[in-house]
Amino acid sequence: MKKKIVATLLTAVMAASALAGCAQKVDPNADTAASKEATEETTQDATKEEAKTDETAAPEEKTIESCEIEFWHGMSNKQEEVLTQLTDEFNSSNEYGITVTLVNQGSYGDLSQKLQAAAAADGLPDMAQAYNNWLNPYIDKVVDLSDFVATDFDNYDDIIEAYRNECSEFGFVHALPFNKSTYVMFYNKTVLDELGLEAPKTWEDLTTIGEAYVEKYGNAAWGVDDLAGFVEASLRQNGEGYVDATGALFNTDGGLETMTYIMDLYNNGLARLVGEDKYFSNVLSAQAMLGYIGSSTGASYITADGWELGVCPVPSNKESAAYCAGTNLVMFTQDSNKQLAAWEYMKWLTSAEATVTWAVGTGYLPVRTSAYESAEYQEFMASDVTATAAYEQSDAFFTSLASYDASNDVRTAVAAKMEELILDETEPQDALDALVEEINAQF
Amino acid sequence: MEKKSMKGWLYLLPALIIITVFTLYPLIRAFSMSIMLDYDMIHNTFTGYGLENYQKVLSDKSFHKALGNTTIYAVVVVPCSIILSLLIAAMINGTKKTKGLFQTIYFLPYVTSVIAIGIVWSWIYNSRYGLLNSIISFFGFDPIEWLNKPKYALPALIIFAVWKSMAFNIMVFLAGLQTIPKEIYDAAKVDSTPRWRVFLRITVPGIAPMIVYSYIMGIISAFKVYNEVYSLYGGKAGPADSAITVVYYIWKKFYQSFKYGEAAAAAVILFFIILAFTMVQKLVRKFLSR
Amino acid sequence: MDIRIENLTKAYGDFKAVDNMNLTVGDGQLVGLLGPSGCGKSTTLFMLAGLTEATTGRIFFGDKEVTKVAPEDRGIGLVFQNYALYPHMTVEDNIMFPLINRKVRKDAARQQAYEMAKLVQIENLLKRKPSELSGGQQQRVAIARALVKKPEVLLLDEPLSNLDAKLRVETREEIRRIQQEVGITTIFVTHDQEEAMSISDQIAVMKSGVVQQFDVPQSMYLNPCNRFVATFLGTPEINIIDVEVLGGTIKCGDVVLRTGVDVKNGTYKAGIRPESFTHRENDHKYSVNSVRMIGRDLLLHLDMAGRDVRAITHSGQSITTGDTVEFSVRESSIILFGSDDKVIGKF
Amino acid sequence: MKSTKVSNLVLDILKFTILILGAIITMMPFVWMILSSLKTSSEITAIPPTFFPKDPQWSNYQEAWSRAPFLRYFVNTVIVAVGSTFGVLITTVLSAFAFSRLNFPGKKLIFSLLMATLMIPGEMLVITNYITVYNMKLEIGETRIMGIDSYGALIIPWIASVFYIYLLTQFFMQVPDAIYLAAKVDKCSDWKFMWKIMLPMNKQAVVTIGILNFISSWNAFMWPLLVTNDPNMRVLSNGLTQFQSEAGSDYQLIMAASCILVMPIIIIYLFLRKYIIEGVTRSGLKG
Repeated sequence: MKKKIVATLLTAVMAASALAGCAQKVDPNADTAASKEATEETTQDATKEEAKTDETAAPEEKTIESCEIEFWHGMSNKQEEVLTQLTDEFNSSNEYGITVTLVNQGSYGDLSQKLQAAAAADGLPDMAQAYNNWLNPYIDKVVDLSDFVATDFDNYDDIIEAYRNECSEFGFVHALPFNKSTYVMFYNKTVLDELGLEAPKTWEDLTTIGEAYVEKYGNAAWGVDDLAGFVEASLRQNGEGYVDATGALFNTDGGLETMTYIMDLYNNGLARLVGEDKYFSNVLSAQAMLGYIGSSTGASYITADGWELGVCPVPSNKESAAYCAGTNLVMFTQDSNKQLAAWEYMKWLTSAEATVTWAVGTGYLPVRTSAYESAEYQEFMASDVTATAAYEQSDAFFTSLASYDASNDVRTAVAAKMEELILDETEPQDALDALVEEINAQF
Repeated sequence: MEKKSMKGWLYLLPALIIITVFTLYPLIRAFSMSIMLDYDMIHNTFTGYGLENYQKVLSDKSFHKALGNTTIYAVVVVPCSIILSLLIAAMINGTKKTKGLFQTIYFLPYVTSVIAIGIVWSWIYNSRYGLLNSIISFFGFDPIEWLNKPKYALPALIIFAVWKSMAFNIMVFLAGLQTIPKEIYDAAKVDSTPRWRVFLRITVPGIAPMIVYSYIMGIISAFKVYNEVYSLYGGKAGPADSAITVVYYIWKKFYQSFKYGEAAAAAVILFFIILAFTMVQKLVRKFLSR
Repeated sequence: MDIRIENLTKAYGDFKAVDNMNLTVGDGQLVGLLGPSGCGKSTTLFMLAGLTEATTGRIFFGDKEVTKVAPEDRGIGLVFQNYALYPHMTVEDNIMFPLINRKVRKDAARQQAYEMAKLVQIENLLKRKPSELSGGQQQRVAIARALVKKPEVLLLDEPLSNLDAKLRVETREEIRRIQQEVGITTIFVTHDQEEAMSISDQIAVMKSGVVQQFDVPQSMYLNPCNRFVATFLGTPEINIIDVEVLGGTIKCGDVVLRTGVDVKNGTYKAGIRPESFTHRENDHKYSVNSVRMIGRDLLLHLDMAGRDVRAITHSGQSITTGDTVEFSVRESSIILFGSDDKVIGKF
Repeated sequence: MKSTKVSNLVLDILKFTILILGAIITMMPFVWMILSSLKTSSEITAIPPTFFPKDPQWSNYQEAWSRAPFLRYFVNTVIVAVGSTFGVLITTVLSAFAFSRLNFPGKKLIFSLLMATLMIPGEMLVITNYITVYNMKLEIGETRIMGIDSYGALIIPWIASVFYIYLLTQFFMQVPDAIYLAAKVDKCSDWKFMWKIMLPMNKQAVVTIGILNFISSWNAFMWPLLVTNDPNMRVLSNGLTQFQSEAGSDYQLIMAASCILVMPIIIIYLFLRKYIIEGVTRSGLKG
């Protein structure tokens, strides 16, 4: 009976693949061009022409029929409250009768999986919140906003430069920045004062302060929430490149210097992995460490009772580089009228007024430099150390390149590899070689 | 049995329709995806047929690690869980007044939210104040960093998984134990059978079909382990991906690297491994029953 | 090994399944516990087996008190109503199982099992599974399993109830033969009075937990101690009629049944066995309501003062419905019951 | 005679200690869940976390309940759980009866094929099923039966499970053939035999499957989130995402919400529990 089962299953596989094969349309140009990049170019030009024709057709005075825009997002509790408030304000105030419906798709993981499923089923929403490395497989379904930005956006240069770069990574403006955060150094100011030391500004400070703390308290001083981001930031702080479509760029002396700095922090017991404690915010709240580099949005999860929380920019070296994170607003709808309506909403969300309300309400960062300088935000910064620290390093913002295919893999591979190297207490040179090899293996 | 008739198919029809549409069709698509090169699920395009996906997956060392972890996991968790569940189910079935109470308690893990289980077990495993280490140090061993050190990742996962999978097995065995007529236990008593022999020669053979069921279902779900890793390590695959499992590997290939063909190939390889393990059981049973 | 039961009671709350029972079974005797369902006979058996705990009272096997002893230590063999064979074991394994538990070596156990199988004539079924056997065969396996460990006492719980009529007669003879051959003290529970009377040395008739009478079948049939025992034994059933005693004559309606009886005047219940009617000239004429052929006898339904009465006569005669027959009642075969249903005397 | 008495006592004591010890370890997460639902967030994330809350925060429940339309979620979850359980029971009983009792060509083949479908991880199939459901729009009047945001999409894919068919087949096979043949003899149709004899005889197995399926569809998280956009169609477990964000989670609220989620299951379970333990009514047949 057993042999019969295996036989039947094998025949099922062969029959099915033949059946499924012809059922799907074999994409002719995918065959001939053979390379993935090629397909991407051809589809992009197509969407660009399409957008242009809309532009010229619609006269200067825009007429948008009232319509409903579906916006998929992954915001929850406090952030969802503020987003709903801004959206209601838009729905009531816009003169075209546009109503934006917010659809909460759970965590970022769930949102990315759902976008992928919707893309496969040709059922993408009108608009969504997305990281760049989610978009690689269906970038051809993203609406090109270059013309919208060129003709119908007040002062695009007011947007923080790092965000502008991130939003045009795919060769055209594919998004507008939305919930941006940066990695800052949270530390126990009381303990630092007791040690009679200042907040760390350079790599050396980290080492000296760390040694003083370890000597006095015994457990490791520093920690990092996102290892991959920390490695990229440290390389940039040492004037080195990180990774691009060709592979790892830091197999250089500068790269070795950076790896030595990082590995020494861990091998000498100055820094530790989060391991079983899951979030450093818990460890810092329990005063079991001196400080850690984490996302500015994590500030609300630190409870500083009995000590004062200090926040400062990420310590730098030759240059300063602050790792940014956060998603952008992306448009999918192919209906020209809805595109205009969605654009109105995107403009509203990135307007100076809305971005300040958003930043003050959620702890994310304003997307415009003018917003930083606005009176309301300056007053907010006076009372919020995290915002101040983020602002101080805003000129050094950078985001990790995500437009090459293996970007998602590199991000998780580097994090896992670094953990392994740290747990094995590897020597810097071996660590560098292993990391470079691991990154290149992802291509 | 009366002559062969088509009536059986009529009874199967409702289930068959649903299973064909929502399980068989996707399964066939997965099989076909596995031999399509550069398959892009979003645009439903591919560049030809071949076995490159299988070669890539079979040569990928993290797949080897995943397969190694998963096989050790399945080979250890399933038997342990069955033996422990059998003992506890038999004990519960033996009690009179407190049977309902114990049956309810041992069923609780099945209804507790996965998040709560994950948090509590990461507390049990904590190297400094965890319950497990306090027991270990009570017996004079030095504490183990269960969740931090890669080499303890798999043992920690296995202990957690045995605990989690017992609730279902106990329930199935308790249901099975009720099918054994009470007189048989009286007859055994009259034949002055020692309790361990009652367990081995009457209780166990009495619910042999349930044990086989739990074994096969255990193997299938053990090889598809993913949620346990997710809830114990909070989304990560253990320290430095040391507790990566095949389904975790498939999930990453599918939803992170967008390499659908390779994910499908890994799934097909897993399929044949599970098939082999479940068929081994039939050979063992034939051997035992001779 | 004789069995002594002393004021044994089993109560579930205030319902007494067995009520203050006293019984002694001689060594090597086969005693039938007879009674309608729910009379406590099985409960008594299970108390003897130790599977049910007695509420009060004591049980002795020989001179050893076993009331509180666990079943496995009482040296008893028990055959269940539906045999309770181990379904997944072959017949041989079933029979060997008690021996294995007594640490008998495998080959010796196999040999003893074979002997016992031969005794109950199922030696050709050793490799089969219980589900493949007929009711009768399973029943014998159960007996073999009970006897193989050479118990001191054999207990059978309605062993024949699941067999068809013909097999039932055969098997009860088998049980009797095996019991005699092994010479083991046996108690078996049944609700079939014919079965009990045919193979028991002594019968204990029970009703709602109380032993009505404990006697040899023959004398219990002829002189039952009360109306219940009288009606329970004998097929076709004894006639119970209302009679009036006036000046030494027993009359049922206008029919004179017996004269010259020294019994206080009054109305009584009387029991007359169908076979007590004999043909005698110019005695009272009874008209025949119906006739039924049962094997070697004829069952007549007669009209006695308006009441239907059963009589048995040999089947040679040609009697049809509507005829009249002259019958009289044999000497000392009218059983008079007092108001408390106890037997006053036989006339 | 004395020895067995003593060893039995020791065995009993050993048995109860193991059972009680096991019970404590098994209950721990459940007890911790309930206790944590009354803690403050700092108590939960403290290192080492406190076991008993200093002063119970009943407000957690109130805040958790207010964070999402849990009443609407509750109604949806009941509809989905009851719907899918009802569907599963019907398809499972029919299929298990076919596999255990009826003789038809290709029986072994189709059973092996169904078993094979279990051997592919669900993560591989979910996107294909999403596409299938997405393209299955079916509206009668203005209520949507199938397609995204419909009860059909939430229930129908789950009303057949090879997992339960295989389990119930095992139970149906326990019923001796003699009973089936006896019923056949007095001209009882397969259909009547299944409902009148097979089902009542395996009542507690069917109830066990009903409870298991009810619980798994009650706790389903991924599929309901995938096939619904409209918040009015979401289920209880989707409500939990309200308390998580990428930087951290309000564990005390998650625990409170989880307790709200689990209470109905516990109540239904306690109500049906006696069916599971109650012995199977053995027919008069022997062997």
